[in-house]
Amino acid sequence: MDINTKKVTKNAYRITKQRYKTALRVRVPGGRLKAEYLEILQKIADEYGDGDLHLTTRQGFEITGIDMDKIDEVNAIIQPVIEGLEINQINPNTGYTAAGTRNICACIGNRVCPKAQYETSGFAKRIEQAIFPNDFHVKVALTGCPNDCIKVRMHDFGIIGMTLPQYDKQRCVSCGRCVEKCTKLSTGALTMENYKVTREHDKCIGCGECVLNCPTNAWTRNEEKFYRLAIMGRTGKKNPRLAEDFILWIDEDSIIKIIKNTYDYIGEYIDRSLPKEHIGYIVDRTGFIEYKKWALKDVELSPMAKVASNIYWGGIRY
Amino acid sequence: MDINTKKVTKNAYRITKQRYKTALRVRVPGGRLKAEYLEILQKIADEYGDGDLHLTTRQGFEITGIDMDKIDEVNAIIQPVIEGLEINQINPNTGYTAAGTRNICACIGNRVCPKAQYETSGFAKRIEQAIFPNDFHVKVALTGCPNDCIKVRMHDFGIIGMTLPQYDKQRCVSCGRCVEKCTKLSTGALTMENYKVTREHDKCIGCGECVLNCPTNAWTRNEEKFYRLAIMGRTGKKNPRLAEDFILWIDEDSIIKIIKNTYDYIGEYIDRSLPKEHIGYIVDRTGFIEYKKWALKDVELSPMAKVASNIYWGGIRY
Amino acid sequence: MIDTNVYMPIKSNIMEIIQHTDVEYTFRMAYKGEVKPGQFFEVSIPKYGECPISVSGIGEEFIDFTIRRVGKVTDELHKFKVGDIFFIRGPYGNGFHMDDYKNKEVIIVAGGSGLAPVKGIIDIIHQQPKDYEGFNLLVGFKSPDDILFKEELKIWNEDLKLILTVDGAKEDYRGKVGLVTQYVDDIIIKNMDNVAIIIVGPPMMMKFTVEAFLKRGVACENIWVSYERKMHCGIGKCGHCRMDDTYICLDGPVFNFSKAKHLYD
Amino acid sequence: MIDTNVYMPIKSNIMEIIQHTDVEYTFRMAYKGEVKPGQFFEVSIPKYGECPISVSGIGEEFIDFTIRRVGKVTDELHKFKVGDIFFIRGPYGNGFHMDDYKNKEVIIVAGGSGLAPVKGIIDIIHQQPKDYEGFNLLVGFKSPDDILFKEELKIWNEDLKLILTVDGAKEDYRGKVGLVTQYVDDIIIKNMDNVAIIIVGPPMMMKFTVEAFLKRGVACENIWVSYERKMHCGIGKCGHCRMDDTYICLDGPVFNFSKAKHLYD
Amino acid sequence: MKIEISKEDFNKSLHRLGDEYRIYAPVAMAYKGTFSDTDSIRYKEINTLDEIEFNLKSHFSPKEVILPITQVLFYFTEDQYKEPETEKKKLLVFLRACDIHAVKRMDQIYLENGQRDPYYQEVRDTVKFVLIGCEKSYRNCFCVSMGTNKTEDYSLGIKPVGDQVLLDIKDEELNAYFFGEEKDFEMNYVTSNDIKVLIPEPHQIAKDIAEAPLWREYDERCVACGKCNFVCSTCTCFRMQDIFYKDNENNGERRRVWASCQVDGYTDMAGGHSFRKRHGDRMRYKVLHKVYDYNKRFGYHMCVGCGRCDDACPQYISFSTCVNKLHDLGKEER
Amino acid sequence: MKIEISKEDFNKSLHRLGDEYRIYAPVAMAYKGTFSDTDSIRYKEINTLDEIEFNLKSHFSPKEVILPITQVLFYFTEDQYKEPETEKKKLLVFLRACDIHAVKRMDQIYLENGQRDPYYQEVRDTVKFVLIGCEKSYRNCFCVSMGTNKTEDYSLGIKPVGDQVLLDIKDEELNAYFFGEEKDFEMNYVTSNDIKVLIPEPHQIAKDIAEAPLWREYDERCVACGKCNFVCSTCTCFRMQDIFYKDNENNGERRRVWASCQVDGYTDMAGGHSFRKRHGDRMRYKVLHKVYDYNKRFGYHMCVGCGRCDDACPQYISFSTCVNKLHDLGKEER
Repeated sequence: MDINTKKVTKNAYRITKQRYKTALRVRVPGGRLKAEYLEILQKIADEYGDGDLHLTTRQGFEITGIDMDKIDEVNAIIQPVIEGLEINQINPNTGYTAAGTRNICACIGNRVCPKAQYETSGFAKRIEQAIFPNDFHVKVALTGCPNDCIKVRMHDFGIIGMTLPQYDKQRCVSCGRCVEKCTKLSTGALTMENYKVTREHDKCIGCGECVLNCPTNAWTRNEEKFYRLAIMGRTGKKNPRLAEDFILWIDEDSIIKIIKNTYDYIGEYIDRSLPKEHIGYIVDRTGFIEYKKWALKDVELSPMAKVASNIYWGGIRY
Repeated sequence: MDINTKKVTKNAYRITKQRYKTALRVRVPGGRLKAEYLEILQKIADEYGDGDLHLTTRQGFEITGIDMDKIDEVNAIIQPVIEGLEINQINPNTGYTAAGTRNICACIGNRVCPKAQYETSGFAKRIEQAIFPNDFHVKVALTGCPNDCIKVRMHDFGIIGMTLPQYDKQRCVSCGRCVEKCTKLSTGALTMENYKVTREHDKCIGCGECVLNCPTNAWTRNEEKFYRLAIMGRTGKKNPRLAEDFILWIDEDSIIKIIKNTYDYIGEYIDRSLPKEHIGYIVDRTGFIEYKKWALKDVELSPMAKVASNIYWGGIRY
Repeated sequence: MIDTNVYMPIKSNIMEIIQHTDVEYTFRMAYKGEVKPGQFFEVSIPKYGECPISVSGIGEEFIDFTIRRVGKVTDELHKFKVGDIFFIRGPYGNGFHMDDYKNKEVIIVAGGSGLAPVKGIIDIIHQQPKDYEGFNLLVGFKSPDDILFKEELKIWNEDLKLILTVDGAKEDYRGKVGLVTQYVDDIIIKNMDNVAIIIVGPPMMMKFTVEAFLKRGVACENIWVSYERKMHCGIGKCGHCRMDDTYICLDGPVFNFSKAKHLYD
Repeated sequence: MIDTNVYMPIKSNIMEIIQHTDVEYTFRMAYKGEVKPGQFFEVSIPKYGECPISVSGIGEEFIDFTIRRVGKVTDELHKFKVGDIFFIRGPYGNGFHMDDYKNKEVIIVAGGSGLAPVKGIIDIIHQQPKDYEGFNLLVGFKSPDDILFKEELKIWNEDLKLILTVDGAKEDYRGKVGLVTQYVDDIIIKNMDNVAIIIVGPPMMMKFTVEAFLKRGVACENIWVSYERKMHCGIGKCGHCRMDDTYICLDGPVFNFSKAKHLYD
Repeated sequence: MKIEISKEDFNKSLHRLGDEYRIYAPVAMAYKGTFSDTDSIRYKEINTLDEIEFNLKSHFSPKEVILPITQVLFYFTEDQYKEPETEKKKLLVFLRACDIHAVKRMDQIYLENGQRDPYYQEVRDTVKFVLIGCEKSYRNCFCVSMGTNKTEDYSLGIKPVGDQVLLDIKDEELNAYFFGEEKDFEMNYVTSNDIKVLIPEPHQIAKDIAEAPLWREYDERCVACGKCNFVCSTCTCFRMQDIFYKDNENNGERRRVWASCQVDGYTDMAGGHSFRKRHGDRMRYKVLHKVYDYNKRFGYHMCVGCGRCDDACPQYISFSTCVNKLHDLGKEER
Repeated sequence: MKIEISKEDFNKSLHRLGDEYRIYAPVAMAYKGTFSDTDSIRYKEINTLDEIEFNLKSHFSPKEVILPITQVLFYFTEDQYKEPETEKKKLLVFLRACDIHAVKRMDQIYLENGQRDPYYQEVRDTVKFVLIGCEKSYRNCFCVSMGTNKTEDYSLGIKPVGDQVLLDIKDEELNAYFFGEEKDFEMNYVTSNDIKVLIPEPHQIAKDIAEAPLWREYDERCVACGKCNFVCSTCTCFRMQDIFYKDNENNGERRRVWASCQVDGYTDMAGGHSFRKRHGDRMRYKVLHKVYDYNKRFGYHMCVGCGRCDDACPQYISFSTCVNKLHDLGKEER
């Protein structure tokens, strides 16, 4: 059997340890799916795979033990899932079109989680529509709040919900709960002065604990959605590192534009001699300042947005 | 309806944003499950939930939109999954016994992935058996190799597979592939000298790229399994940080013993006035040295193991 | 605004300031009007706040407030000098009905600043001892440095049966040492049915002192206490001083113990 | 070990060293035995290695190696002095059959160090020009500094039809400039059927020079080339010099172009 | 007088009323809920009928209209006390039966428990109530158990039906504003709730109820956030606050703000002593006030059964469940 | 002579043979595979039958036994050349039919293409082959297409059956070691493979085959790791290496080690020029050697169809598929 491994992996199948067996990675953008699709996954696992599934590290299912020569058949069966999850696909019944840009992950977000500032899966799908399919190796993750359950700080683009708390001092009863919670759970951006609360904007990470804990609705959320965009975090052998803040209080459209711009930047700078070069290493090569120039091209940030003038990544170096 | 939220959450149900609706978190230790269980999840989602599932950030399914007064019924239905996944449970048909210690996550490991050094799900299950059920908030993750797809460096215990490469210089043809791969993909621990390869042990992270890429099997793996144990990484509002290396070239049994010891340490030092104190913050309070004393109690490390004398965590501070 | 604003205080001149300890002073304020021992005023300094203070002395044209520095308002008050003005509204509460104690063996047990609200009663009894079958005064302070009304205590010590004790003191202290409860049994009660016991002080001191007298066989009805709670308004609105169906500011702070024993926080 | 080890080299004395450029020297080595121009030896220094070197001069009791410093062995060789010893094994390969060129119009085109393997032929023709219908020598080097065999070239220039060119030079250089291919048409060929053209040099130079002659109408059969490849063993084992079914070390390095044109890497 | 008018005409009337009245009603304020992308339904000045949230129970009660959360008592100019300007407009408040009953509880404290509160009195004198009938009982409501499901004590009853509005005008003064066809109708009110509360008779409450193990459950569960008090239509506690203006230290003000018996600091006395540190004791203090202590003092229950405390508790502690437990305890002890 | 002996007796014989022979056979070496927790099946000195992996195809061929991966040619003591000591024992190698055919290819190069290689000759003179018959064809095998599925060229044929071992002793010398009952049997060999390879006739290979677009596919796919060469039983290229000993610079050695025409550096010449930079060209160089060039020179195909190159390629490049493509190309061009 002669197999073009690059085509296989691009098609979201893996070259596994077991020769001539592959594994299909069914990605679920934003992590949310209708239960009815489980039936299809089960069918593939039982009829084509080894009956097992692995829940991937990026919110997907990896159906293991599929014979490589069954890829076309499996692609036909998985089609309703691809369609149902609104995956951008170029040719129907041929499976995934590309697997370079990884599944866009999202914590459960504000459909369920009280801490979340926005509907993460929905935003994930918007980004999905904007950037898929794409061969460049880019990882995007969205988290509803700075608790960061999805670990966006190990992604190329980490999107963290921020709320801009609104304070109605007439409603404040000086109970001090917001100050206490902000101090204990968050960054201590609130202080009580003259029985009313002062918020230090530069310290505030927009976590919303003040709103969540205010018993009188003196603290409420802004109608506008804001985000913290942290970039170029990564795991890996050489230099695992945390994503660092690029833009605070950024809006949704600007984030999408920046990610799209980043693909242009990659196209310009990627070292095509390597099997795949991750965006973080490209930025290491060109320097952040060059990246920033590309990323912010034609991006119109609101006056609220605060852009890092430079970023110095840390992390562990081996 | 009067609900003891602590009991609900301990039972692995969530207090959601939508009042009187809960969500069941079905955790899959090590991420691997038989496809047949999907049927049960689908049933719960369709009959009790809102028909949707969310793939959690820790390799589980969150079945959303369940009425809180249906918890007992759902617990009965989910029982085969709990049993099938060999979850330690105190009373059958009462759902999960505790949800404090989080699902033990694992990348797909060496059942499938060529890069993995060990069977991650199996080791995950061993740890599961040793520490569950438990209310203390501890996060453990296992990754097959230092590529760290599961992002163990954002966990309290990050277990990274390491192989101790064995070099048969008679088989080496000086093709230089191992040196090239080690330099480009890994830490550059290999150098070519007199047409044969020298490995700098302190630089070697045991990723196995040399073995994977050696065309003659001059590089092979040791039969013994080794691990890198990195500890006290975390996400969060105040100080997201990477787990730092605690012990290199550690064995499986010692890891389990250390984790168990850590629970004793938590029992001794946790601040019970807080809703839940994460282990990382306890270590912040007592200092690493005190933690280390507890963690290594009665642990018999092999001479290979290299223990950090002290750890200074970094990360971002807000 | 409506005609009478019950929250509006009146100005009062400081006539005299007596320092008891480092942190406790008695302010003698110009005041005309009927006031009973045990009643309290809301004493206020604009922009600093109000606090309920019992009257510790009552004269024709003055009232005394013995004030401990424990917060924003009282800290500020202690900067004031004779001739300065501050604001008061009151009197509030029921105070002690002297009629209840007439012709009885009166025993007053005061702990710390609890001496202030009963000082008016002591003064009355001290002035007209004949109206009472007997009078015992048992006063406790934390330490010798905390003793209030030292001058008065000297005089009372000469004229009255006074036991003065401190919870603790340096070795060279020559007075009595120990909690007031230790001295309850030293007080001679001639007729258990004709005794009137007034107990004022910190909550724990009151609780145990009451118990000590009950143990000696004194009936609830013969014990009076004065409760201190956080009274923001003094007029039954703010709710803070409520204990079950009782508002301390309206219905107290002085209670016969037969009532008080049913009050719970 | 078996009786004869073909990998075992023999010692050879350095009789003379002639420096051509900064990095190119000719070593005259003591050697007796039959050697043809175009053949090569594996020259070796223990612990440094072996490398295939063409003979650039052949005498009764010597052979010349013109060696460019390009690696471990040659770097080391260049440290050697007259009287020092190094090791050689050979000769390998077929070399040039002078019979093929007898009574023909011989044209030799050499590029850079490609002059070395043909120098033996030039010497022969130079010595016995009557045996040939004519002789043209076209030699190219990268720059004036790279010119090899300067002394010989001077002599040849007097006795033979020589075109010496360099790819590039500073403005004050007074010799010819340009690739050898530019000068191919300057060579007069009297009889296309009786011409023998020998082309040796870098792969690209050979390719285009051959093309230039073919274009002029020279038949493949009248062209000879010498190919250089990486020859580890020299004896048809190591495989590196193989081109399709041909081993350069065994079947070459000299090929008539009618054969060579079918060789592909 | 009962009439029917069109929504359009009603809005015109509202507009005219606006000259004299500030009109408050429950409004679903988008994005203002505790959780992201949720509404907060609370009282707000309105101009038209459509702004009013008729279908859902408001999260906060109308008490904040007549008893502001923060209310300045005095402005200080150096040492002078100056009362705030009197509000010139009257108030019209849309609210439900239980909330009208709750006003009676506020009146009890502010007007009748000791001296009259002049600030409250001033507002109270100008306020007129518009009853929103309840078509259905909401989750956690137990007004029927408390007898607060129905009221006649309103100036105007309103019943929107399609594009029409039925009005029951009881306050003559309002006749001048609304002109429509007379039409008889009954105001909606609920006659039963899903939640039924049995309140122990006073004698069923043991003297040592404070010691009952019942409360201990809440030590752990209650987080003492005070939401139950702040959403309650009958809680009336406040605290006083004096401040300097940061911009001019010579001036300042004295305010009162709502207080909660559940929140830390409620019982703190100068000097540091405080009572009811255990959250279960605070729960007991609150619960008994609503269904026992208040009744003992004033002869009727404080709680009106709106269930907002249950709606609001982040720990899902149910007041009604607790009262029923109290009742069961009373039965056991009988 | 064909005999049957018990495994036990066979092992005893092996033991005795061990005095004179080093015995090599394919062994499944646990944990030594490319991937973790996998075996590597390759040649190793053995003592008993049970150590031999009979059921699977070895990953590496037996060629490493007779043509060591690293082989010292000379030891240098200062400037002296010293040949290594001669190995005293003879060799007995267990292998399959295709691999025996492969030995002929090695012989061709090392003994007949130019001068004889003395190092190879020395080993070759002492080696005897034990044929392991093939019960079945393995994945990627195409020996039948290459005519290498069967051989008679062995000293001993072995066929383990249950606890017995059937032996076909062809080398008289070995008769002295094995004593059993005579029993006739046939050695196993496969008569068909799943993979069939059609090899173009020499005339079907176009002269400009190097320019065929076919190869370009491999430019991208092939990673030039050389595994196909190193596992191949017929690849024989080597390179020479001279070294100083790190411990004593005066001494050193000259070795030869296997080389691969797929790996970078294979064609590098002193001075920097190199050929076949494109991986597809290297693929072409290898493929044509196996089924065209070698045949042109020696009259039979180099490839023996063991399929190890296909087994080993990390990029799943199939040699046999490529040869078939080449064949199809030849057909098209006819």
